[in-house]
Parts: sequence; structure tokens; C-alpha cells
Amino acid sequence: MAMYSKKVMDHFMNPRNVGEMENPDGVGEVGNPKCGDIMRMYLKIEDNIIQDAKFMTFGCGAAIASSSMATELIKGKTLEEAWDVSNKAVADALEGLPSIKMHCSVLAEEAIHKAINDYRQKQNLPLWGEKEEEKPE
Amino acid sequence: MAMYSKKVMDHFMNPRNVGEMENPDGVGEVGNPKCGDIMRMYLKIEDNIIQDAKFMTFGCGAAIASSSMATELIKGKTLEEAWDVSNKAVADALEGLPSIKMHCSVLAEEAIHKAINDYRQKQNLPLWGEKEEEKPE
Amino acid sequence: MQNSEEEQKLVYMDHAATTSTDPEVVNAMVPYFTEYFGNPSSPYTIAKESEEAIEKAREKVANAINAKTDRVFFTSGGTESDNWAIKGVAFANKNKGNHIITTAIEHHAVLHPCEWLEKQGFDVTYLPVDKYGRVSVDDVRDAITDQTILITVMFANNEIGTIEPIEEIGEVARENGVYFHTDAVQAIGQLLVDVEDMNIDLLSLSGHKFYGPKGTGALYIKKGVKIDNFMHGGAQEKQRRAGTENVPGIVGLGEAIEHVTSDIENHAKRMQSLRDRLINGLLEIPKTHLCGHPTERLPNNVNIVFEYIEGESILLMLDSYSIAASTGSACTSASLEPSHVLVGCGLPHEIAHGSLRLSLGKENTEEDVDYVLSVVPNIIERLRSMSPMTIK
Amino acid sequence: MQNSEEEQKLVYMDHAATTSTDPEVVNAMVPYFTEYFGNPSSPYTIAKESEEAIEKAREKVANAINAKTDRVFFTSGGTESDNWAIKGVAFANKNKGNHIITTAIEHHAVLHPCEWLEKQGFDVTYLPVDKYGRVSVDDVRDAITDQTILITVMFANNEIGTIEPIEEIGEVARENGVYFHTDAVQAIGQLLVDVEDMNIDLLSLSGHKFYGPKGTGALYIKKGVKIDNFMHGGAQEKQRRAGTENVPGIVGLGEAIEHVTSDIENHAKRMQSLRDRLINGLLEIPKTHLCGHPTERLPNNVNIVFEYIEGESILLMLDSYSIAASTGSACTSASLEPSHVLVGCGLPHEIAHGSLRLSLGKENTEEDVDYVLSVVPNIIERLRSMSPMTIK
Ligand SMILES: Cc1ncc(COP(=O)(O)O)c(C=O)c1O
Ligand SMILES: Cc1ncc(COP(=O)(O)O)c(C=O)c1O
Ligand code: FES
Ligand code: FES
Repeated sequence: MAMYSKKVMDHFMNPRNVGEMENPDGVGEVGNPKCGDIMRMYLKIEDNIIQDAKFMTFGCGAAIASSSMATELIKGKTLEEAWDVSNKAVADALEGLPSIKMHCSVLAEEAIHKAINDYRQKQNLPLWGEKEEEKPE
Repeated sequence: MAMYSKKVMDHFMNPRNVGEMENPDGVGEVGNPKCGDIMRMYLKIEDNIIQDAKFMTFGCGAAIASSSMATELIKGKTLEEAWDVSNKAVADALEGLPSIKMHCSVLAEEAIHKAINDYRQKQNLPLWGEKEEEKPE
Repeated sequence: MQNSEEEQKLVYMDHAATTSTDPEVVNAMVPYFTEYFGNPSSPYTIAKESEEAIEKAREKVANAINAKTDRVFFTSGGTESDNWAIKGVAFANKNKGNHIITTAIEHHAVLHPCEWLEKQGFDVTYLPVDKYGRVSVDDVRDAITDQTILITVMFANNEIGTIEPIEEIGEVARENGVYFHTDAVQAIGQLLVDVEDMNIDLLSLSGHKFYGPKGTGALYIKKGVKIDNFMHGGAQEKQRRAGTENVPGIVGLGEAIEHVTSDIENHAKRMQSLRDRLINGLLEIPKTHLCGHPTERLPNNVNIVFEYIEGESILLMLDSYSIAASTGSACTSASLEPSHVLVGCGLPHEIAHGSLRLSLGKENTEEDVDYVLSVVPNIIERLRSMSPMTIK
Repeated sequence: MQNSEEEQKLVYMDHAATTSTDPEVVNAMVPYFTEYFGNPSSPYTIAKESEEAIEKAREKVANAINAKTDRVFFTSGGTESDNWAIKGVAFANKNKGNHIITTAIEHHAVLHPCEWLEKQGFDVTYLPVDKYGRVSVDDVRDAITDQTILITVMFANNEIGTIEPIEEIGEVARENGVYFHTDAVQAIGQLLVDVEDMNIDLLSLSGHKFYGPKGTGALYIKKGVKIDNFMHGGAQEKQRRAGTENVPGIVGLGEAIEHVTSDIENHAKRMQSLRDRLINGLLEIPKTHLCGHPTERLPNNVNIVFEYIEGESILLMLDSYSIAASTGSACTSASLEPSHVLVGCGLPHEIAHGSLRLSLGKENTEEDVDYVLSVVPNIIERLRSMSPMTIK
């Protein structure tokens, strides 16, 4: 079986930002259609900036590390910047994922998107779409 | 591949009674239908007794050892006794042959029979047959 | 709970996956690499050593399963033995029928050959199992048609440890004139195996599951069984299995099976007591269940599911504590499907996800068990604290 | 002529049958039996060592034949590789056609799978060879029909050493959109092998022919080749070849192929000079002929027939002088048929009977050659003096 980089193991063994959040401004929960795992992401947003992010994940080492890394990457970013954090960016920041584990990082990207749109919905802002042309510029 | 007993190796490396015979009283040459080898046996016969026996063999170690042992076994025997020396007797005297090599000892039995009948023919005696009921009593 | 950074010796509890090769077995093998390296098919002296070594090993394997020596054929492992048994019987008997009976929880080395044969026009019945993973003997009997040529049911399951009713199935097979193959890869060295008493026509085994070398195995074929060759080529193994014999491997297989079956009752008793200590300890953790049969199970198999968490994560954390184990989670399988065995026992996918298999071996001690029991509860708690499923 | 009872060190000249495993190779293997014994499919630390070792070995094998690393799949030997290539392509492409082209002098690991496929409804053309054992490229081209799915021609023959026109056959195969498999079991370590340059789609090799361990091999499968699995089961080898990986064996295979291909030109030159010294010396014996091609032959292969005598007898006598060799005589074959290769080259049965193959290896010296040349004439004379065929 493919094994993980040191960075993945670090974020798996010592995950950043794990746990629930009281009164989040946005929440996104997604399921991994490949293997059936679940990731939930909480955002605290002020002035269009992600002040805090937390996650809860039911999944493999790559899923947990991706959640951890994704929350780290988006903290302090604008929503537009956070939206653009791709699964590849998460995987790269983790110093790579085995190819059969790339889908776990997709989970993180999707959870961010869903949490941002949850926030936008609550704010009565138009939702952003997944497709390239619909992304914020 | 099945290997040979010490006795076989002895009779192969130091075959007894190998060579041609001048003016033999009986000669038998047989071919091994299984692998295509050839054995020729010469007999010197006096007073119904095998005084001497010699062989020439184109064949494997088991064939050469069987020839050697067979000539040893029949020397000094009456023709009736010699006729009764079976391939099994030859193999037993060699302390056994691998099962895929038993047919090589059959070659020896047949060569003896053929040589005896060659002698009987020259003496205008009726030939002995291979089948049980036709053997001399 | 010990810190993972300290020097903890490896506590290996994944013997169902593979075992280390016994140093004694390796020592027995080494001369056949460099000294007695001759091709056993050759007629010269050094090759004689190889040939004799193979025949000695064959006798040891035969003794271990109460078979006639000349009915044991060496292969490259459990997978080859299973492929040979199933495809060999199928092709050799296709004039007689095209139906094969097996179970839903066989190893892939049985299931995938069956699936491939379906593409070649064979019919396969995959019998269900009960929640403990046991197949019903009546189901086997009822599945037999006049087209049935083979029943293949594993001796004991590699994931959940459940022991199948082999003797009874053997009886049914014999009554109906159908060949009976059993994959005994997990049973050797743990259970008494007797091909005569149990009416077994074909039996697969694999060396690396009992401290023998990887890449070695054997297939027992009862006299008279009609079976095609699988590995076609040279005249090795009495023209039944071609390929230059893996002499060191075969020697190692023979050594290993002799060791492991020499005192099987005591070994099994010891394993069973460690196993039960482990099971009882783990079941004290809340929302935790035992998979497989409570009593009809391999003496060295522990399989527990922990709700709300995922198996690979458990394994990685255990690894950081130098504990080696296994899981049926979808995340660790190449297909990203949860274990067909756990699903076959009726477990929902998300529960199967949290499975942990600990398979014991001879070097494991009570201390090891207690160490595992000291580590696991914290890991489970930690992972559950990250899980979105624990909170409503 | 030395007496056989004295202490003569073994002069092993049967490297085409098998080789000893290099002590360095054994040393590389040993840790993977006892220390890094983990199942490469497992996610914990000790298993990582096994997995990395396998990938390193794969790279070494790929380098040796100029293949992409991920197109090399490990097997249990040359026989399995041949079986997989031939049956795998046949079953996967039966919708496209049912015709296979091969030669009459292939190894049984190719011929017997072909014969078995004939029973399953495939058509096989066994092309003849010339008196040197070479197949004609035109014959290959002419044999292709719209049903042809596979051409399988060996790189070099194991008995007579003749090298086949592989590059040209590869060209013909490519022009006609037919897969091309070559059994390169005897070529590795003796000849330059390049799957790219030579248009090879599938290539078999076997570890124990080049100082690697027995029971190891590989199949190269070019990207895009449609081929069924042969060993069905677990997800090993990217789901192409099931069965727990023989980690020590694979490590040994990698080590061995790296050693043996590292300085192939010089090695071949040295072998060729010993070979020619041996051939020239033996041909001085009367009624003696060289089998195989005089120049297009493996640098380490000598094959001579001695009229009027039988090969097993020669081998036994040579053995008593501590010389290990081989023969194509009917008497040494399990089928009691003379070598199909010698017969395929047009030799009458009784001549094929007297064949002697000496296959050289890296430890052989000029001294060894001279020792053999000092012994053989006497043996031939002695056996001829017992032969009923020498006198009219
Ligand atoms: C029950 C069972 N059958 C077959 C196999 C396959 O054996 P191997 O991997 O040695 O080919 C295994 C183990 O992998 C097994 O546990
Ligand atoms: C040309 C050739 N092909 C295939 C094989 C089979 O290889 P193995 O015996 O390693 O399975 C051999 C040797 O036995 C061979 O010489
Ligand atoms: S979450 Fe299942 S494989 Fe990563
Ligand atoms: S004479 Fe040919 S096998 Fe004995």
C-alpha cells in the first residue's frame, strides 16, 4: 500500500483545527463517493476573511491530514482566495499524496466550497458554482 | 530426475562382460521401443549351459547396467534357468531401478530370450515363446 | 499510554497477512541457493541433493494434512493453488457440467477465478453466510444441480476467523459425486486438517502464513481427481505443475509446516487464551462489536468494529505505537470498497469501515496483548473526537 | 585423464538449466525473510520497506530490458510468464481472432500452453525451423491471417543456443497489428535485449537463469496490450498479478539482473571465447557435429552430437569426473522422446540421442574448458566401444 509523506503523518497525528465550532458562520459537510467517508468543515468569517476554520472527519489518514491542511491554508484568506484553494494545492502542501488517495483531498476542497456557499446563502449572497467560469474572479 | 543405486552405478561405470564375442553360439539384438535404444547380447553355450555372455549396448545408464547385470546373472545357468531371468530379477539384483527406467531392464530380458532362441534355431530346436504357457518347465 | 517516540519493540499482530520467516527455516533454505543449487530434473550428483530435498519437503507437507505424499504438488503460493484447483477442475470437467458452488466470503484468490470462469461460460453460485460468517450445509446441498462439478468453501476465513463446516460439506460433496476444494491457507498451523477424515478432494495452502517463505505453496489433489494443469510447460512435479522447482522455497515450506503442526494443540490453546483476553478487553470500549463467530473461530483471530471511525486511521495510529494490524475499511482497499467479508456478514458499509483485525502469532505474549489494550482505547477516543458521526 | 575418485572441484557447465544464486544476491534477500517481512499491501512501517524494495527491483528489471518501470510485473518464473502472456492474450482477444503463431522449437512452457489452447478452440501454427534452428521471417509473415492475435517466438533457444530474428519478427508483428511475445529466458545476461528497439509487446524472463533465485520471474507487458490476468485474486501488482509478493525473491531477481546486465559485452566476449575453444576441441573427436547456428548463437552455448552413443551415459560419466552438463537424449526426458528441438532441426532420432549441451557461466575458466576437453574424448571412446552401432 502506498505510504504517506512526513507532512501527511504530521497533520494526521497532530491535526490542526480539529473539533466542533460554536456558532459557525458557515458549515459544509460532504461525503466521499469513492470510499464512503465524511468531512465537515466550520468557518468563522468576518469582513469577507476567514478568521477561523475547524473540521470533523470520518476517514482515512489522507482525509484527516487534508482537512487539517485545508483549514490551515484558508485561515486568514478572503473567501475568494479560499475558494481557489484546490485539492491539488492541499495535496502539494502535504508534500504529495499517493495517487489512490487524491480523492481524499477533493473532499477537503468540496467541504470548503460547501461551507463558503452555506455562509453566502445565510448572507443572501448568490452562490458560487463549481465550474471554472462561475468562480469569482 | 530419478537417480541410480550404487549397484547400478557400479555396473554402469565398470560394466562386466562388455564387448563383442568371436563366434558366438547365439546372438540377440533388441531395440527399446520406448526410447529407441539398442542392446545386443552374445552367448557361448556348451551342454545347455551358458559358458559366457557378452553385450553391446547403445542406451542409458540403466540399460548398460542391466546388460552388465543380466550377463552376470545368466553365466553358468542352464538355458531354462537363464530364460527365467526376468527383468524384475535384473532390476532387483541392481538394487532397484527408478520406475521410469524399468523398461531398460526389459531390454535385457528380451535380449537374453532372443539370443537363446537364436541358438535354438541354429540347433534346429523349437523356439521358446514369450507367453507364460509356452515357457519351458 | 506510552509515548510513540520511545523505543517500543514491534508488536506484530497481522499474522493473517503474513508472517516473518523463521530463522531456522531460512537457515535450512540457504544451502539450496548457493551449494545444492542444481536443477532437480538433472541427472548429476548436485541435482540429486535438490531432488531429495524436495521429496523430503513433500512428505512433511503430506504429513501435516494426512495426505499421501505423492498427492502434494508444490506451487508459488495460495493464490496459484486456488487458481489451479478451480480453473483446473472447471476446464477438465466441462463436458460433465459447468456449475460451481462457492460462498460470498471466500478470499479473492477463489472469487476472482470464479468470476473469470463466468466469462468463459461457467455458472457460479455464491452462497450467502449468516451474521457470523458461516455457510449453511443445507444451502450447499440445495445448490447442487446435475451440472455441478465443484464446491469450493474456505476452511476458515482470513478476515473474521470463522471456521466453516468443512467435514459436513465434504460429506455432502461426496454423497453427490461433486469435487470439494477448500482454501486452507488460514487453517494450517491453527487447526487440525485431515484431508481423509474431512472428505477433501483438493486443498490449498500457502507457506508465508505459517513462518515459511513467501512465494511458496502447495495443492493437494486426491488420487483420481480430474484436473487440467494450470502451469503448462516442463515435466516437473510428475508433469502436473511446470516450472523449475523453487528448491530453497520448497525446503522452507517443508520445514515451516513441520514446525507449525508439531504441537498444534498447545499452540492453539495459547493463542486462544491471548485472543480471548484481547477480545474481552476491546469489547469494554463502548459501541464496539465482535465480527465473526464467537466460538467457531481461528484461535488467533480477533476482529472488532468500532463505530464512527475509520480503520486506516486506527492502523496509522497503532503503527505510531509500533503495533501492526489490519482492517477491512474501504479506504485501505485498492478498490475502495469495504471488505466483502464484513458486508457479506450483513454489516452496513459505515460500520465495516471501523474494523480492526488483530491476528496473533507464536511470538505474541500476554504483555503484547496488554500493551495493545493500553493503547487502543485512547486511539479510539481520539479518532471519535474528530468524527462528525459521534455528534448528532 | 584424471581419476574420478580424486578431489576434483565441480565444473558446472549446465547454466542453461539453472545457475547457483550469487552469494551477494542471497545476502540482499535475507533481511526480507526475517526483518522486513511485512506484507507490501499493508499500511504500517515495516511493510513500507517491503514495498519500496519491490519497486527498486522493478526498476532494475525495467532498466535491463529498456522498459518503462510500471510495465514490469513479477511472476513465479519463466513458465508462469509464458503461460500468462500466451493464455492471457488468447482469452482477452478471442473476439478478435483465434490464431496463434509460434515455432516448433519453443520451450515447453510456450508449446504446452499453445497445445492446451488448441483444446479450447484456438488454432496454432507451429512454424518449422532450418537445420540451424532459425525460423524464417517470411514464414512468420506468410502465416499471419486475419484471425492472428499473437506471435510468440523465443529470443534464443535453450538447447542449441540459436538466436532468432527477433527484431525482424517484431517489425512484421507491428506492421500487421499482431501482438508479439518473446521468451527471453535464455537471452537475459547473454544478449542485449531492448523491448523498444525490437518491437516487443510481451517478454518473459526467469531469475534462476542468471544467478538469481528460483521461483522468480517477470513479464513485461507493453502499455495498451489487451491481456487477461492469469493469476486471479488479490490486488497485488496493480491488480494484474495476484498473490502475496515474494519479496525476498523479487529483491534477489532485481539484484541479479542488475549484476548480470551491467557489463554484458565483456561477459559475452569472455563466454564466447571459452565457447569456441570448447566447440573446436570437441569437434576434433570423429563423427561429431555442432548443433545450432555456428555464429547466431548464445555466447555460452555448446551443443554437440556424438554419433553411436547415448547422452545420459555421457552425463553419468561426466558426473563421475565432476562435470555437470545436459543432453537432449530420449532417455533423460520424462516422455522418453528425444528433444523436439534437435528433431525440429532435422536430426534423426538416433543422432539426437547422442547430444551433449555444455552451457557456460561466469565462474567457468579456460582451465575448466581444458579439463572438459581432456575428459570427453575418453568417455566418448569408452561408450562407443560398448555400442552395437559402431560395428557394422
Ligand atoms: C484465505 C486465503 N486464501 C488465499 C490467500 C492467498 O495466498 P497467497 O497470497 O500466498 O497467494 C490468502 C492470503 O493472502 C488467504 O488468506
Ligand atoms: C527458454 C526457456 N523458457 C522457459 C523456461 C522456463 O523457466 P522456469 O523453469 O524458470 O519456469 C526455461 C527454463 O526452464 C527456458 O529455458
Ligand atoms: S477517506 Fe477513504 S480513502 Fe481517504
Ligand atoms: S535405454 Fe533409453 S531410457 Fe534406458
